[in-house]
Amino acid sequence: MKRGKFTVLQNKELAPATFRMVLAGDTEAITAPGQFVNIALTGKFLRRPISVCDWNEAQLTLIYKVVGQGTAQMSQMVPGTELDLLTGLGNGYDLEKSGDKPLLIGGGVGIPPLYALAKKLIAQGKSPRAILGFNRKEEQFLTAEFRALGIAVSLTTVDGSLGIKGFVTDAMPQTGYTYLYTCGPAPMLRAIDEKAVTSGQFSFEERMGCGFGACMGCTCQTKYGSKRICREGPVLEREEILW
Amino acid sequence: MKRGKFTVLQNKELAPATFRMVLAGDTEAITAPGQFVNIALTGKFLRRPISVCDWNEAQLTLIYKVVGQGTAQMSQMVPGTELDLLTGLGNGYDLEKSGDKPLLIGGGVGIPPLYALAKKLIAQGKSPRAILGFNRKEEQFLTAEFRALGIAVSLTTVDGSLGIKGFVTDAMPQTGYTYLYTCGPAPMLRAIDEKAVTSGQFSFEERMGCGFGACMGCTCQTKYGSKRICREGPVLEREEILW
Amino acid sequence: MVKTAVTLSGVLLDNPVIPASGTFGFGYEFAQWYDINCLGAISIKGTTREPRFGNPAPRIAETAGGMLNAVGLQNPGIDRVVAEELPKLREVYQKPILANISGFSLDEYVTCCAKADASPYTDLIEVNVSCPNVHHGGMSFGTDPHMVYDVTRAVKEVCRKPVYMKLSPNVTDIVSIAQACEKGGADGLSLINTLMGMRIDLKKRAPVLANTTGGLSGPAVFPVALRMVWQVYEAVHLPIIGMGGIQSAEDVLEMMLAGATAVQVGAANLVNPFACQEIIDSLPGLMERLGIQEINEIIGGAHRWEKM
Amino acid sequence: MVKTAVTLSGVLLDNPVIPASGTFGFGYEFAQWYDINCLGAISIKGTTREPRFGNPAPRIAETAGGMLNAVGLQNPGIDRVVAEELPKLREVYQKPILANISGFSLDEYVTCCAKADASPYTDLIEVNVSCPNVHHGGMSFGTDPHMVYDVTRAVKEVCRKPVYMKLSPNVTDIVSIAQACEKGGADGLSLINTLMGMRIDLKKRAPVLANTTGGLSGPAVFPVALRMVWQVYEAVHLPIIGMGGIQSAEDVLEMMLAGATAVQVGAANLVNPFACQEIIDSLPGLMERLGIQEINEIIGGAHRWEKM
Ligand SMILES: Cc1cc2nc3c(=O)[nH]c(=O)nc-3n(C[C@H](O)[C@H](O)[C@H](O)COP(=O)(O)OP(=O)(O)OC[C@H]3O[C@@H](n4cnc5c(N)ncnc54)[C@H](O)[C@@H]3O)c2cc1C
Ligand SMILES: Cc1cc2nc3c(=O)[nH]c(=O)nc-3n(C[C@H](O)[C@H](O)[C@H](O)COP(=O)(O)OP(=O)(O)OC[C@H]3O[C@@H](n4cnc5c(N)ncnc54)[C@H](O)[C@@H]3O)c2cc1C
Ligand SMILES: Cc1cc2nc3c(=O)[nH]c(=O)nc-3n(C[C@H](O)[C@H](O)[C@H](O)COP(=O)(O)O)c2cc1C
Ligand SMILES: Cc1cc2nc3c(=O)[nH]c(=O)nc-3n(C[C@H](O)[C@H](O)[C@H](O)COP(=O)(O)O)c2cc1C
Ligand code: FES
Ligand code: FES
Repeated sequence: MKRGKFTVLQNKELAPATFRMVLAGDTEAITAPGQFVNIALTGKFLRRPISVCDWNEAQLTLIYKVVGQGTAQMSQMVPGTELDLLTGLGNGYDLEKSGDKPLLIGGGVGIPPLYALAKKLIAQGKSPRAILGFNRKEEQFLTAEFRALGIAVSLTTVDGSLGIKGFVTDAMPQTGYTYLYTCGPAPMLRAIDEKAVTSGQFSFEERMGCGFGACMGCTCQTKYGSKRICREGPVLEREEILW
Repeated sequence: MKRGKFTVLQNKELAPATFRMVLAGDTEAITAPGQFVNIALTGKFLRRPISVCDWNEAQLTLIYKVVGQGTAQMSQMVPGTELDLLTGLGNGYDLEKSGDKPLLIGGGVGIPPLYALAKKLIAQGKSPRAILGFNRKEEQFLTAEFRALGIAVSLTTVDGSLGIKGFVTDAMPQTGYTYLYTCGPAPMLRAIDEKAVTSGQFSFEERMGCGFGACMGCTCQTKYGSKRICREGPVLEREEILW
Repeated sequence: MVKTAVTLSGVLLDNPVIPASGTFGFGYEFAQWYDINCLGAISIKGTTREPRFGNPAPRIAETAGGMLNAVGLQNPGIDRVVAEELPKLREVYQKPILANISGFSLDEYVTCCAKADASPYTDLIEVNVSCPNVHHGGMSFGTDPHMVYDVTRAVKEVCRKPVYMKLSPNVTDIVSIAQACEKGGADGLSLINTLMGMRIDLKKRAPVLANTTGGLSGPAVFPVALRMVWQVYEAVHLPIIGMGGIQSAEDVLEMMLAGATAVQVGAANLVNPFACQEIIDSLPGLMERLGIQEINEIIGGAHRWEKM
Repeated sequence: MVKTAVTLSGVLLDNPVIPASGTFGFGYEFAQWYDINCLGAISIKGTTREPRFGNPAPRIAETAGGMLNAVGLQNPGIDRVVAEELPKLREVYQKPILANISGFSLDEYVTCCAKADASPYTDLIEVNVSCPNVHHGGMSFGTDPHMVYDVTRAVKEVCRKPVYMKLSPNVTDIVSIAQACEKGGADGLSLINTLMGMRIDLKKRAPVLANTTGGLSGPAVFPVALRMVWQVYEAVHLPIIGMGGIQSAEDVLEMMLAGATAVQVGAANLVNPFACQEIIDSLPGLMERLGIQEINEIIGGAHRWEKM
């Protein structure tokens, strides 16, 4: 965990109300895909938690959706804007458990953290495949980047305007994958859990006070006691989750 | 009274912690020297009242001293910054009463509004003279501009490093002026009142809620009833003031 | 077209937005900024029997997300308000007027309310039992259920127009105070007035306000106001005018979901003279985005969710 | 060199800055951010007799200039705190520790405080009679002078270490509560805990917090906290730990001028993990600029000005 100043390099609308922000700064504290940063915004008391979509030694990429005042403020930022970030927050996904053919399932703005995960898995010689779900064709983002990784990508849209009509679960195979990594809205996670045939890791969201384990604001119950989404999470093991 | 967006054209340190800010925008509501503007600042609930030092159809000049967080924030603003101002606030000085040889006395950041006043008086064919008081030489500002108007200017400094050693009252003539216009800290105003031999107008400061007459936050007692510094003031007639 | 009209005890408002007492003068001065007939209603500056200068200066201090005021009920007295200020307001404004009344004794409340009630220009009497700035009287009426009950009953006897009791948030149990008003026959409630606060000047090492303490208002108090409206709505069957930190159409709807029938906007008018107009202008669009056709339907709406 | 040391009932603090209970965990986790031995003291997470999960999520909501929390006293119970958490803290931290204790019955307070008092690692017992999130107990102890008096007396009987009662701001008359603590034998007071507030989610038309209401803290409440410290300082002869919205060295001095001997910093730690360290670092420079040589001299300083 680190606090640092970051500079906006790029802030681009990828799909309606969905933006990619590239930031330059010290990324040393980021150790695993699925971790998040917590962003201080002028005039807002609490920071905004956003998953790391991708990073290297000097830059990190976020993809966020405008849902309220804070993300609206972010969407207006021009290159050169300085931001105060806490980085390296949360546990992130555990790559060791993936097996050979892990399945990555993301819905909407749950997709971004799976991108860095896919890259790392490939680098480790694994053959991940991905199912990415959107509401409709116009809302798609990051699909080309996923395909450019050379992996199999299935798309679903609720209205059928792109890929398979329906939810991500409608594209889930009955078998053929070794492990599951997923991130997205809570009802999606739950539906996936019902259909899943392997073990896996699920990434959760919760309203946060601090984002680094100090306030007990984000605690949830698991089979193995209470866990802080910001610290022992956001990624939980399928086996421990109390739905 | 108007609300409008203004753009910072210049923001320059004239003396330690004393800045001149030139703003472009609609100045139509400004009708008299001695009026003020009320500036909205990000993250501050109340606006900051600052006297108009000078203005034309498209620009206005403010001179302000950094005394707290709001003015510190202003001092960091770069050209191009947009500000939300209420303009044309307060009564301002009444030029009609000046007589031929009005005396203008300003102390510290009470000096700025007298500059536009001097210009207007000269334009009306009057012969104003000015006494400007500072703590020490390094803190002087606007003195060259006053001299450039071609009027007699006496300077005082508390430590004697420039002009007459002492307070503005030490430079006040016993006679020879037709009217008095003054602005500065309350103790200075009071000392001037004690030495003054003509009628005159005194400009006051008070903590303000609105700056435009709505809240009764700035009311003071006068001989003729209560007056709002932001509306019936900031300029009061010598005769009505209750010291 | 969405519908924004609401009714306060028979008084029809085009929309639920009312500038709050003490932040809008006697109204007519805002006519310089915009046509004030767009307002749901106006609550005029708090009025007492005698003219009052109020507290010495400084009366204002800034706080994070809000402000303190210790104006201390400066007003020209009820007779001049009725004879001069209200007619002056009527010249530029034809919508409902709330007369906001304060007092230092039961007797003063009764006299003032009767006079306000008799004016042809008033539509509703808002009785402030909560001003925290006045040392002898104001505060104590609003913090003791028995005294609030007494004031309510006495005032109701002399008023034909609806009487709304305006309550102080500086109490352990707002519900018991609200219930005392209901028992006393109040037609409705206004809540909240300001929270008692203070600031100290570090350079002078002295309180900023000449009066030492003042009333906190502005967005900082919004969550406290919302909670009190919520609690009172659960326990009392009277219409509520909700206020405290409202700055946007979003805040209006949040307050109404908590249980308010209408709202007042206070400190926001001081930093943005167009605040009420802007809120009213953005209300229909926000309602459409949230799928609200009829604003009346959301009053107390968040309580019904809870029960689902 | 200016002097920043203060003393709380015999407990010496290098400086008056203490992270507030519930915002600093059990302390050791902040050792990852900076050397926490720079702190004046630490107030640990509120502890109860039994382990508690706390309230369901969401527990956090944002407000203008502050936040709401409805954590609901999540903690591992006093036995584990004494056996595990305090020793773990001591490994990285050698300065004073305030044990913050909550309870749902007189008996629970007594048991917990006795255990906390017996730990070699605690220096001061801070008794929270004010948590607004727990339905049966917490709130009521802190809002009734008689109950506060009973808790104070009972706890004092089992503690050798100084006992500070932590009070709720959700009361009509904070002074009468403080006086009850004094009468009960308290060594000092901590004020304030959080103000009760709420927020509503416009899209869901439901309260944001699963618990409906929560405790408001952060800069928004600073003026209310300052006012209560001021009032209590005037009426009670006990040292006060002042808190509520402190974010800067300026706020620390303002709180001390109002009457606090030391201060706690709460919500600020959550948005800036370095908050306490930064405040402590900037305190000497600010004192020099204001001509304060000895921080002790300004405690209650703004009252003395008034009397000049
Ligand atoms: C670990 C984690 C990772 C996340 N990653 C992403 C991401 O990669 N891309 C993305 O678009 N969004 C992500 N989110 C959700 C994102 O944090 C919220 O959309 C954002 O905080 C909304 O802020 P706002 O001011 O626009 O909304 P507002 O509703 O105005 O925010 C009000 C308050 O609620 C909080 N809040 C609102 N929605 C959420 C939410 N869904 N989760 C947590 N807090 C919330 C805000 O942080 C703020 O404190 C993530 C959330 C968490 C907890
Ligand atoms: C009519 C009028 C004209 C003024 N003209 C000038 C000018 O031309 N140049 C200049 O440098 N200053 C002027 N001032 C003073 C200026 O308004 C304050 O210095 C400024 O508001 C301080 O803000 P701050 O945030 O830096 O200080 P802080 O002390 O942090 O401000 C806290 C609060 O106190 C208020 N406040 C603090 N000092 C004053 C003060 N002296 N008068 C009124 N409110 C105050 C602030 O507005 C704010 O609400 C004028 C004041 C008034 C009332
Ligand atoms: C400057 C000022 C003056 C006020 N005067 C009165 C008053 O005379 N009578 C009254 O009932 N309330 C008065 N109030 C309280 C407001 O009407 C309102 O209840 C309170 O400010 C909360 O709303 P807000 O947060 O939107 O300002 C005053 C508030 C302010 C800021
Ligand atoms: C997340 C959170 C948890 C808290 N938990 C406790 C607690 O367990 N015991 C307690 O006495 N106070 C608790 N408090 C109250 C704080 O200690 C403090 O009194 C209050 O937040 C005011 O200070 P602040 O405005 O600086 O946050 C908690 C506050 C927050 C924000
Ligand atoms: S958000 Fe504070 S502990 Fe998780
Ligand atoms: S500042 Fe509001 S009336 Fe003058």
